[in-house]
Amino acid sequence: MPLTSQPIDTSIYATITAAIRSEASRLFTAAEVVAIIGYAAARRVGSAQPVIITDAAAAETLIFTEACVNNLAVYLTKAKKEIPKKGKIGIIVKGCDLKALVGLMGESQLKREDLYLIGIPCAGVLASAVQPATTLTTETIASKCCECDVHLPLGCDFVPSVTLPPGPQMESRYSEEIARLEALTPAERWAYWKEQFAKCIKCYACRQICPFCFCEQCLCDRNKPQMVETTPRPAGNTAWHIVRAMHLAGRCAGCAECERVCPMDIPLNLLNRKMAKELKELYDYEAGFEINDKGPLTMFTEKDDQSFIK
Amino acid sequence: MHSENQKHDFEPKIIAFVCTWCTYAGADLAGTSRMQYPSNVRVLKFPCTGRIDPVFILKAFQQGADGVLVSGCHPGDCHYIAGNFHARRRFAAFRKLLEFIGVDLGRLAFSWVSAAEGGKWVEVVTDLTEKVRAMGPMVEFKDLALEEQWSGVINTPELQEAYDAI
Amino acid sequence: MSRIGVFICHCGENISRTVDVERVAEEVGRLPGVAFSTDYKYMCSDPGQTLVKKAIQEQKLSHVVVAACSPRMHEKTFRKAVEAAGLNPFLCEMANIREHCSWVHENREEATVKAIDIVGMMVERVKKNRILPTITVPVTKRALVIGGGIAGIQAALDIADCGHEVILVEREPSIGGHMAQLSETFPTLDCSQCIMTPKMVDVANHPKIKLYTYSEIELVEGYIGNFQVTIKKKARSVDEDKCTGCGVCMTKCPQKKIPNKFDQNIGMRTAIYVPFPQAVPNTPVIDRDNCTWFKTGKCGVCQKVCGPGAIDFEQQDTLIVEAVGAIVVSTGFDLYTIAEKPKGSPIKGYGEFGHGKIPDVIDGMTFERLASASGPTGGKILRPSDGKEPKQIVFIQCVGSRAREKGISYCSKVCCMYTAKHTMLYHHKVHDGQAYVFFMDARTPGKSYDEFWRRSIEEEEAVYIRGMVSRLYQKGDKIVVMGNDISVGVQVEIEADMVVLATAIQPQKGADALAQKLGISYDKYHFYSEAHAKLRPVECATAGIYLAGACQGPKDIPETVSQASAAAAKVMTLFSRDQMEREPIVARVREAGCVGCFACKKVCAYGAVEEKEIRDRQGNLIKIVAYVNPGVCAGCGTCQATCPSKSVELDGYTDEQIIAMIEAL
Amino acid sequence: MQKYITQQNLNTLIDTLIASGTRVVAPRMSAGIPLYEPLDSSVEMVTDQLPRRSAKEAFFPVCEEIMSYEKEGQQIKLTDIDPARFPETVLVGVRPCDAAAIPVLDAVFSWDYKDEFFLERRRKTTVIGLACTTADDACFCTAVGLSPAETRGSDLFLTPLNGGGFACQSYSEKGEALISNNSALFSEPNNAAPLPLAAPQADKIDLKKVKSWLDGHFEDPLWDGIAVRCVGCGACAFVCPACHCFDIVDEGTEKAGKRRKSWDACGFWKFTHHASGHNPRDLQPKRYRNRIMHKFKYYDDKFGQTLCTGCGRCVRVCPVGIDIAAIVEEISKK
Repeated sequence: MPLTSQPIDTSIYATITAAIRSEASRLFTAAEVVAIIGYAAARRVGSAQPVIITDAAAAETLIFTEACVNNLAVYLTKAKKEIPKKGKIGIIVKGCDLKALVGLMGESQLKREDLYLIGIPCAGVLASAVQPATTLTTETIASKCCECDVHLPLGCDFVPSVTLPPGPQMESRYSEEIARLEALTPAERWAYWKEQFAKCIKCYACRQICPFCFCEQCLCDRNKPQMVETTPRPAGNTAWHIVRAMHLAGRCAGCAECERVCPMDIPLNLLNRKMAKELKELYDYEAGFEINDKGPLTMFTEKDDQSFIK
Repeated sequence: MHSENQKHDFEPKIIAFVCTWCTYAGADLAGTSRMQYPSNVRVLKFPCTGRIDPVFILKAFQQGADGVLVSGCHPGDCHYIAGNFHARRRFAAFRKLLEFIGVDLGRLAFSWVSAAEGGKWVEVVTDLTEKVRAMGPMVEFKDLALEEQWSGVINTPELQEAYDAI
Repeated sequence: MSRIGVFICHCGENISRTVDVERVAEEVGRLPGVAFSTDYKYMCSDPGQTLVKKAIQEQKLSHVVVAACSPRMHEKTFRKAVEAAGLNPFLCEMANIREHCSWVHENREEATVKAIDIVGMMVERVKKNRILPTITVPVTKRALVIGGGIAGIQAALDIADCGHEVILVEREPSIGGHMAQLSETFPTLDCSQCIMTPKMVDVANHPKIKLYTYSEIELVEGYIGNFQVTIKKKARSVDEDKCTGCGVCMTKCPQKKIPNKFDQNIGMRTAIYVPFPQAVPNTPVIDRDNCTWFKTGKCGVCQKVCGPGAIDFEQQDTLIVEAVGAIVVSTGFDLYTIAEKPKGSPIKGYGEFGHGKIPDVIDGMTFERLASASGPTGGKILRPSDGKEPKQIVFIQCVGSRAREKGISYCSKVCCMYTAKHTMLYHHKVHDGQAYVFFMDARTPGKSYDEFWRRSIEEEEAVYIRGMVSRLYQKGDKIVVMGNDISVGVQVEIEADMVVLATAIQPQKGADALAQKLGISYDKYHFYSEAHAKLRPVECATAGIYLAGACQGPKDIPETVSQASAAAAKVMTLFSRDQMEREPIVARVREAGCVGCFACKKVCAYGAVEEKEIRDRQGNLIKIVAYVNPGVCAGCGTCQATCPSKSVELDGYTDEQIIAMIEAL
Repeated sequence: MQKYITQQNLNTLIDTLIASGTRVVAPRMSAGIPLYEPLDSSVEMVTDQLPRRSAKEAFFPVCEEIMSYEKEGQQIKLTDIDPARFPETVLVGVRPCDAAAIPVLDAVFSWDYKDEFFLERRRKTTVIGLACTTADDACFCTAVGLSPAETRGSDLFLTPLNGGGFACQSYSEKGEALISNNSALFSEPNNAAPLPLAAPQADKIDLKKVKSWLDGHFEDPLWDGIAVRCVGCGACAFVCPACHCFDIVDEGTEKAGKRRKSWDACGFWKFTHHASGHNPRDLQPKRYRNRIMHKFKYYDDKFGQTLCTGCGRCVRVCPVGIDIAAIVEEISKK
């Protein structure tokens, strides 16, 4: 049952903005970093966009607001060749973003010592569909924030010292929706996803924004052999989303960027959350702040569940 | 044992992905022992279940399979030490995903069949064939393959009917 | 377009009885790319093979599909035939229409339809087959043997006798291992030293064996046929070239009260020492922890008395790099140190049976030293506490072993036999003494083993009590041993003078660290894992590394020696050619697509995946990608299924081939 | 021809057309979002929200089959698509920014090569535009010289009136035919005032000035500055009413398959990836530059038109907040 909309206190974001500006300025002055990946205000009222700044003067453009939805970890992956990786790079991370960075370190894509992590104590950010100039409430908040357990990122180099105000109680949107779908018959679930995937236009925003889709050549772009139909028809769309979810299983850190950026509002993170739930149940695996050498699908134990195997 | 003479309205297409060392050899043994089983199954041989990509299962359904079987060596028997252990995790996860998408897991079977288990091979294949036969054709992926974006539709039967009416 | 030839075999009537082979040939002949299709009564026969070869040449075939029996039966036959006709053998595939079709289906129509599908699948597959050249890997014909016990000695001698150089590395100052410590050996009661020392001397004198004692493996790089091994030669403080082994240094050394590990610490040695008189090499080593010179900077007696001037206090550890093609690991075992729990040990039960507290509770190896003619007591069975001869002696078997709840569930395999031997040795030496044995089961499967065990009871009067000891305590100069004889269901209490524990066999300490250097796997007890428990018991999963002796699991001497010779035979097989050839079913990395996430490396059970730097012409690092060493890859393909971008591909089972087969259906 | 039509009669018109076998495409809710889709009934039509995708797909489908093949033995049989089979369509409730893009697309699809797939659909489609009454701060039709009442591209244009119903103006023979064929549903225009139209906040930009700057700045730090954040997806191009790049792929098996044409986007790394492995637009800023250049320079060079109608969709969907209106404004001030 959705609760009545309640405001979420984001007053600390002003303090955080001031703190990251002065830290950024200090970092450039002390030549500790060559660039900082953060957020800056954009044209539309209340909006924010990712920026990459390279000098102290630009530190004043950095902000943190409820519109700072992006997971900036994507800019550190191999997919982003434009960003030269010479010297230490500072990056602003929310707890959910940090999980992705940690995952990338486990997959040899990043090294901790090459980064300066500026952690954000985060009360939540806006969902994708809303206009940027919206106040953060239990209704307008991103679904991932409703079930967030990492409001405070751990192991960062710098975290603004603010106290997170206690937040209102929130619904567990993903868990509830997954439970609802699980309770349906296979045919009903198929009908649900068929309608959702039919909207897909293969713009690949979900892939491009995902920190873990760092492959230089996506399996789904290949044509020798064509593992997955590339055209945006229902068949190819369904195959693409199944493959995407499978490739992220055990890797996805839950930043929900795929779902946020989908211009067709396909609830993609539901698939990721479902897989996370299964891997938690099967192998007690959860994405976290610890760098793991192996993920749940690149390791095994002899005693793994095989109740499904005859 | 299955009688080949029975006639059915629907003959399911079953695709089996098997490892060469255990299950393929087990199926060979079923042959040398002249055991009988439904002819619906088509076998694809892999060096190891570890080589079997979930995409192959997806592709098999897209190509019209009504049932898919994945079978390899029993735990501890893997010719390649641990390929089947990796496969076990991979497919434990993948079947959950397919189930969530709306695929009836009755159509997707997994088994360990050793080179000595010709009888088990027959049992596994017969069971899956009969089960899928009872479920009827896997229409979901086949229907999907025929669907077009509305804008790409040339003329639907309904439109054709309307034209004819004019 | 491909020109595929399809050859349908009747297999006498085995196939044609249920499959309409003519119809299969006809329908398959219409598949895109098929240029020729025919059927024949026995395709594997000489005329059948000739038919295939002729067709390849006359029809200019590009690929061949033989529809017949299982590829497990005749794939090699037809690939050879195809190769003889000038095609790459990997452009030939078999369609199994016998075991998987004609033999398992009675209905002719169904079987024929299925056969057409099976052949059609293989036609699509073969179109995507690539020419695969046989992989050759150069082989350095030198072997490394790690561990100089009986296993290492046997393996080294066998390989060296075959004419190949062997590097034998031993951690202790002398080779010989545990076998050199034993008094007599079951089931023949040969004197261990009598049969062991000649072999040790053979090693020392063998022109093909290079011996590094007091040395350890520092680093192992490379792969089968091409390993580079860095050996750390610890400073001996004695110049091996100058030392004549006269032993004057040892007689003059003022530090004489150092417990000798070789004698299980019941005998004493000097600070400059050889572990035992028959040591190979017979070059002493200075125990720097106990040497007065190294502790205080004073003394130097040995240096003064050494005629050849071999004593070198300044000697440093040195690193030596050796290139070898194969490695035999024979690091042996250690006994479960029940007296004291090693740090971090997951095993429970330490401190039981008063071991370590009651001086006359000893382990089996200590008993061996007491019984040994060259031991600290000169072969007399005397109690460590007061040097008296024990008149009542209790042996307790399965101490540690087979105790799942305490952490060791395996059987140590040799204890039943050596305890029987101990009762005999005891009876031979203490005629009026009585030996009791507490045991769970007597496990004596081995040639003449059960007879030996029975002799200990029937002729040597040992009393076997089936049951475990429940309590043991010191009472005056006696040790009271209480237990339950479960065969008669009565409580037993023995006032013993001495107790001998048959403690469990464990791998050497540091076995895990060595395994990590070698890239081989081990079980939860740190015993090394063989590639296949039944069919490849002496090979590691990592190609080019072989196992011998108790490092792989508890073993007695005959079994150890057999395995050592088997490992040597494997090494010699590898060394029989200058180049190692292998089937080219291996994984290859498409470097352009690889992003270096190393998921492949994480799932590779063989350690075949390495990291490779890609640099531009200026030498700048562009990226680090995976590289699959074709000499090491076993061809399972787990890496490919795991690779998100499919940038690693298993030749012979590529995605293209598999997708083509699925699409053919 | 100017007429008046009530909301009820508009619905009747739609239902009559559907009943007669004409495909009526209008904004409707589809799995939670508004999209231009064929209606089953007039009640499905929603006009208060801008559809997530533009109306271009009525002429330029997301994905369409252009040919099929079958192989048997050594023979290959090819079957072409006959554009004559495309259905008669009426597009209803098209936003002025979407409708205005249609004639812009006409230019490229009827240039040296006449794209019959596009042109035949164009011939068979009547476009009924609808004046726009709501705008958000992503809308910028006014900046590119259009307006919420822009009639360009519409065969018939509806303006919602105070008190209900629509003023209805035809701009083509197709529009007039639609009125005359259903004349009972239309009445003479009345004097009711139109509802207040949307008022996007964007000021008119001097597009000539933008073009002249682009003419001289193929290489410019601006590209790196704005496009370094671009992640290279195709969302902007796919929701754009004017972007028209497509890919052609063969899909199927060895035995049979189809050749399909589907939307493509210059933001994709693969878009200019050569078979040799070389990619002239190897980095994202080069790809983003192409997007701006194509819209405000190349298309102008070639056809004298701007490839942007200010619908603001790309601004709304961009995963990283790239704002084409802000960029063009910045260029215009240089």
